[in-house]
Amino acid sequence: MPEPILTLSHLSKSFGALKATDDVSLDLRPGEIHALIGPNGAGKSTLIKQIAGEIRPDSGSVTFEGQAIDDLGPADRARLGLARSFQVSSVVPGFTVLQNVMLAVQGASGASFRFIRPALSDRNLTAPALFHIQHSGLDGRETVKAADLAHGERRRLEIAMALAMRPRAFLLDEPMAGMGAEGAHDLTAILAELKSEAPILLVEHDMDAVFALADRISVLVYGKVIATGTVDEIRKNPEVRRSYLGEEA
Amino acid sequence: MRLTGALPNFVVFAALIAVAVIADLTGNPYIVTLATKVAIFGLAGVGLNLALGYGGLVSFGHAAFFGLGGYVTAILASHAASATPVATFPFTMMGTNEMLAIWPFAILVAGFAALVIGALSLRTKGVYFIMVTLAFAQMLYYFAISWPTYGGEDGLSFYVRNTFPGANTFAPLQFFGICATMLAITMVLVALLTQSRFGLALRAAKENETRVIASGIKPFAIRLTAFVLSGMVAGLAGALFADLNRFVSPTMLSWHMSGEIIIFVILGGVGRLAGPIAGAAVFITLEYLLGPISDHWQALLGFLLILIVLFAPKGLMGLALGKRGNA
Amino acid sequence: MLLLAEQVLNGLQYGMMLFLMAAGLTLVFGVMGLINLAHGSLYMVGAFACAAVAAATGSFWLGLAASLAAAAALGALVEIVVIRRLYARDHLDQVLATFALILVFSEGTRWLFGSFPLYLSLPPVLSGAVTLPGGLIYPAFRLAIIVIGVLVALGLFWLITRTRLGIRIRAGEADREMIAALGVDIAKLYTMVFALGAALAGLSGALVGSVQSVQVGMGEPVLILAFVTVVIGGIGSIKGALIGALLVGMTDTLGKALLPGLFARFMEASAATSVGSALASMLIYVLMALVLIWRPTGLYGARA
Amino acid sequence: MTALLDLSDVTAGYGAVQALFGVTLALREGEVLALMGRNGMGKTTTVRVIMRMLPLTGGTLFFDGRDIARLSSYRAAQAGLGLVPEGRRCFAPLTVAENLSVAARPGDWTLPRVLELFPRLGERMGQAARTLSGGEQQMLAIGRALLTNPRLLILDEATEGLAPVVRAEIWTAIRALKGQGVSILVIDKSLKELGSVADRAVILERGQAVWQGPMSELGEDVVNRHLGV
Amino acid sequence: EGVKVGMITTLSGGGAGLGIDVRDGFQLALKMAGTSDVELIVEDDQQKPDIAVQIADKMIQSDQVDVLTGIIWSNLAMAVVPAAVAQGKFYLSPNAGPSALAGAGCDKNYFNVAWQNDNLHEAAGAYANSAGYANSFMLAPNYPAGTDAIAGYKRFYEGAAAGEVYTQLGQTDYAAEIAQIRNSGADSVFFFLPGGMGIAFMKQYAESGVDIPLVGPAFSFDQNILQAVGDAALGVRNTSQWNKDIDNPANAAFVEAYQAEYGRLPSLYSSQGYDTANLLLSAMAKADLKDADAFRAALEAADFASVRGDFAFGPNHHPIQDIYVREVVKEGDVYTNKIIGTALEDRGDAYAAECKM
Ligand SMILES: Nc1ncnc2c1ncn2[C@@H]1O[C@H](COP(=O)(O)OP(=O)(O)OP(=O)(O)O)[C@@H](O)[C@H]1O
Ligand SMILES: Nc1ncnc2c1ncn2[C@@H]1O[C@H](COP(=O)(O)OP(=O)(O)OP(=O)(O)O)[C@@H](O)[C@H]1O
Ligand SMILES: [Mg+2]
Ligand SMILES: [Mg+2]
Repeated sequence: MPEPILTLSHLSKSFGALKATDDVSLDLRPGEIHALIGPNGAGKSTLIKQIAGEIRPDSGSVTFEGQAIDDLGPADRARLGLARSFQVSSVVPGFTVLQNVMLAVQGASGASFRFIRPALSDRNLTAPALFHIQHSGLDGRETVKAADLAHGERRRLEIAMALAMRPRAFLLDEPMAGMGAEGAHDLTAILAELKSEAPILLVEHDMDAVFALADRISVLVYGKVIATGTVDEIRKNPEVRRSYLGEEA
Repeated sequence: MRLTGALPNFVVFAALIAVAVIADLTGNPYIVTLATKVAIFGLAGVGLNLALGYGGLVSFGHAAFFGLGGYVTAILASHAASATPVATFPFTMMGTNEMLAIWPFAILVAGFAALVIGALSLRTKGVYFIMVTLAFAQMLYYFAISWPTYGGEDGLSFYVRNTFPGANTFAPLQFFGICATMLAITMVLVALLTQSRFGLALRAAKENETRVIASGIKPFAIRLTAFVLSGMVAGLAGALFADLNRFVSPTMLSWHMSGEIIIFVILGGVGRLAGPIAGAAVFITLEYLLGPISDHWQALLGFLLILIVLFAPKGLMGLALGKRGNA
Repeated sequence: MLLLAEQVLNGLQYGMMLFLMAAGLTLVFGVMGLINLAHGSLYMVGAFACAAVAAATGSFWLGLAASLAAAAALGALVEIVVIRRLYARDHLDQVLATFALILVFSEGTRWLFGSFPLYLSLPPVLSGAVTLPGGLIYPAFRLAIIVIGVLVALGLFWLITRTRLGIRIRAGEADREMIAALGVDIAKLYTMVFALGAALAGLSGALVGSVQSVQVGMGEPVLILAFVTVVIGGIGSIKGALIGALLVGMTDTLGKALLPGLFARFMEASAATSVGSALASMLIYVLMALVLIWRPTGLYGARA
Repeated sequence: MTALLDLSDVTAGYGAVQALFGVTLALREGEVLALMGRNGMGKTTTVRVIMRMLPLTGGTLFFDGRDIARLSSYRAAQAGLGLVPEGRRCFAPLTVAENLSVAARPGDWTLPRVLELFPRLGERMGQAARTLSGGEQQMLAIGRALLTNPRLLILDEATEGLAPVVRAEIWTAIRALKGQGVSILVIDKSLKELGSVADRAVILERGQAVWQGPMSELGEDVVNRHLGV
Repeated sequence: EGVKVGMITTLSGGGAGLGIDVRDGFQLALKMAGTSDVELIVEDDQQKPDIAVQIADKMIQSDQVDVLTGIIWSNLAMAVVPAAVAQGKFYLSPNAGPSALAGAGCDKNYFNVAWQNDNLHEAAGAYANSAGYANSFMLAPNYPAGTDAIAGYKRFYEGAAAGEVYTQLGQTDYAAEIAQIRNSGADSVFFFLPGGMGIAFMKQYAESGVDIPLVGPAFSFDQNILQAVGDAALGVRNTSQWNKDIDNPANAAFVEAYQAEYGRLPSLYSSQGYDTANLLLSAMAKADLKDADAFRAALEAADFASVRGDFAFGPNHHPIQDIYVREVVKEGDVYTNKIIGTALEDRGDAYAAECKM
């Protein structure tokens, strides 16, 4: 079994009396999609935020490529190669689609203190950006401001930006949401291809996508991992069916 | 695409030059002085705009940097006049009358102040940032008022304008030329800066900090850099303003001054390169034209400003440019 | 010892006065999220209205009513004609517009009332001094200000957190379009609340103006002080504004009273007074800077 | 029978960009109408026009026989339109309780009923909406709209981000609402669920209604052509 | 041939009242003289030093005025005057008299027709002695004019200091200071708090129940301010070089004409504007401005009927004049002052010796 790229050990975070994540340990291995599912408010996004460094866990630690990253801030973690997408699209509204993706490329490249050369004529930024725009089905929309995009288009932009960072691991928080049937379908294909480049920790409520994509699934309920296993194992788990899937599976 | 973006800025700048030159030719030195004032406040505004317009850092304390630039100028000049040293420790430093020697000092002092104030203030955001920067400027202001060495509230005169190689700085048009040149250089630099990678990160941080961080860029460093550069430009403007009046006083440090520069920026159009120049020009022209009409000209000015806000949502430059993108 | 007690009381009282001056701003700026630089002007309008009506009728109380009415009416007018068009805009447009309003109001007032200060004095019930338990002689109006300040604080607190109006206004601040789409006439509410904020500014103008001076420009220092108070306390929090005000009042008063003496211990007397007083004038700004560096959203402001 | 909601040849846009190029649709009292279309085709724009959040540049808009094209948003809402907007738009600094009560109007839906539908919200009453999880915010947005007791409920991707169990409950609730005679305009990506609830569907493409008809007639070819699945 | 006069003064904002009075007094004198030889240009400095400098530049460069006047505030005067006189213009000050311009920084073309800034404070000190005060509490804002005020007071005052407090410029609440006064054991309070500061202080002082007598310079007791202070000012002694009841024909004519023209009583500032104009007219009658030396000599002679009585220039072109003690009284409905004595006679100023010209 290959060494995990990302390991969470015993992460806990409370908000007042509420334990949003409660002693969570999991890992993400090269080449896999590890899906994280669970009821609303189970603590999935909170966990992503702790991995990305936006929230400090109360206890526990995160190891990334063999290095403990607990003392790093979110920007440093991103620079190390942990790219995340947001559950609620978080793009730069006043920027065009192209500029948004360029920003992601620039961030990953690490060179932001260049003052003279216009960014728009910097092929090191524009070429990868245009590639990822096309890849995410936004071609033709490069010069539209992000604020003027339809909801689903903005979701695609969110994905394009994560891809453009060419990270070592992805943290995707509900990437399918708002995409529409067609979009979800396209994205499923993209992610299936992407996982060989970098493994993906996928938070998602779209079970069709999860069951189609996931190599492993962990189920989070009230902040605790109640089960981890393959698609089939999870599908059959009665506790998961009751508290999460309902009639569906 | 870039050319159409630059053109309006060029037009505004050219118009300012034209006004000054024509006024000089037709024997209206005062109009030249007003044009100089527009250039200087325009410069301060272009500096502030770097922080405020592109970085979203609404500094209500830029008078601090403007005033420091002014005080550095006046202190060096007055010591040169009295041939006394400015400081004897750690080394003896004499005053000077050379603008080219004064400016680097003014810019450095302002930049250093901006570094300190910025590093502390940037912990806060939005209105809180407005108020902390105000607080620091007010501290300097009250200090200047009550510190007797350089005149306190009375201010400090140095009677003759500082010199510039090859120019007669006392001739209004020549002094205007110096100010306009500094303005032009700064505008070009700021234009480049805002389109650069740095500018991309800066503008992104204004609109969505979380995204910038998630992209691996630390907004604090970006913002602090912008703030310091912005303070340095304001310091240079302050140095020029001191020379325009041959006099500095704590009013240069007061919140009214900060407010005035902000008003010029907003009036001209936030985040528009030539916006502050347009804003300063219109404001100063209105002051000049309305003054003689009535003792209550400020009310008229107020009404006109309200009309401008209501009908020119993106400032004067926005009005002139119509719906086109940000220049 | 009595002196120190008196100075502490003065600090409290000054804090209450600041709270009163900032109360309208707490509502308009803190709760509605509107940067209203004309707050000081509304304060001035209240004072002038009170002075004019009190002079004409001989009754301070009628003047006080007039100050509320005049400031509220002007506030409503301003909201409908100018401010309303700016909610959807950048905050900075509000800065420019309300700055312009300062010019209009100041010169308008000067045009109506002339350039000289007006007479406005307290009614007999509030004037003179009373002896407090412990032998402290204290001006009656200062005690009155404490009482009125507490009442205003309670009223505002109740309004903002306990009434549906308050909830709606805060919702409107968060997402104006959405609250309208839920069937709330937010425009009308905003006008009302802005007018209420203006009325509070006017009220404090009349009350405070009657023990200070009623003149054009009286609103300017108030503007800055009010913003300082609201921001130290944390935007949107009435409790914060109250505590911020008391803190500023205490710091300012005790700073003035104690600093020169403190410096005199290790400095030559005249230098000590001037350094001490210079520092005392900066003190509230030092306080604000420290508070905000320590807590970037003020004492009770919402944390991100 | 006249329609409860009637759009005819509606055009609208954002500044210079036109987004709707003549949308015509009608929704009858008591009906559930599905509004479908790919990303960016104008569904939300249509909703914004109906809610009077965006002006019409042409066409007519009637609700309950009344011309509401010129009404302001709050009046349209008071006339009986209730919205669960795209992207939730909860009032971030307000608590859950405040969000729910802010615009509540008396009627069938009361706070206890909403909390029964979403027990999760009951646990979080005092918490600021800003700190809720995505799904909790979605529940809040739905609850908030229900409490205005609308005659026509508009759900713009109301099930986005909800866990499967909760999603199923929402559909159950929609059926119940329909049973009570509430009319519903629903946008959702789940064809399966829409098929079981909606009476009719309208498909938008580039700002125009390119297909409309009873849900039962929505064939695979139409879906493939216009929804791209 | 005529003389072109540029008046830079404060006509808008909170300090406008002073500038308006100076301007009105000046214009009244011109009108009464019936002369058309003086062309007067008035501009508003908004009480901002940089604006004042720019207006001065304009008046000198574009309007080519011969004489400048009008500035109210010391800091504005310091910004404008040195540069203006260096360019050979005459400057006649109707109000501000900062020490720098009276001493080392004096100039042959600078004339002050009001007072050296310390004068009224000095007179207050002298009065305190004569009133038998031996333990004064002193209060002034923390800026140069404030420190000068207390220094000026102490120049003549011989008693002890019960306390010396510098307040913040623009401060409006004086509870802390009044508490200090109450506890200081002082027998008198000297204060210099111009404008709104003084109004606020006096009202609060009156409410505080402290009854230690106040003295101060005329600025807080001027005609236009007194109405705003009301009863709180009654009985307070203050020092001034002018009052409307000074008994001389020039003053009587002035007071009457001023009321007729503007419908209000003249203020200290009105009188200073009026005297400034009359000084100018007197010099114009004697010499041609083209001949600067002759004109200067004519100004130095100060051969005009000052409304304050005897008036002469000292070696530094600052007044030598009597300074009176006034008391605030109520005449009918109007609060005003009446002279109750003379504090200093033929007082020049403390800086004349430093002036080399
Ligand atoms: N700052 C906070 N203060 C208090 N409670 C919080 C805070 N942030 C999150 N919570 C609570 O923590 C719980 C976990 O939230 P989280 O966003 O991680 O859920 P989630 O699993 O992502 O749910 P969803 O699928 O609905 O997005 C929720 O109940 C939420 O209300
Ligand atoms: N605020 C806006 N400014 C300018 N254009 C906009 C704006 N909002 C939407 N648009 C544009 O209008 C068109 C229709 O958008 P709309 O939001 O109605 O689509 P939608 O069908 O709801 O899509 P989605 O499924 O992604 O939510 C799109 O091309 C979009 O880019
Ligand atoms: Mg989540
Ligand atoms: Mg949509």
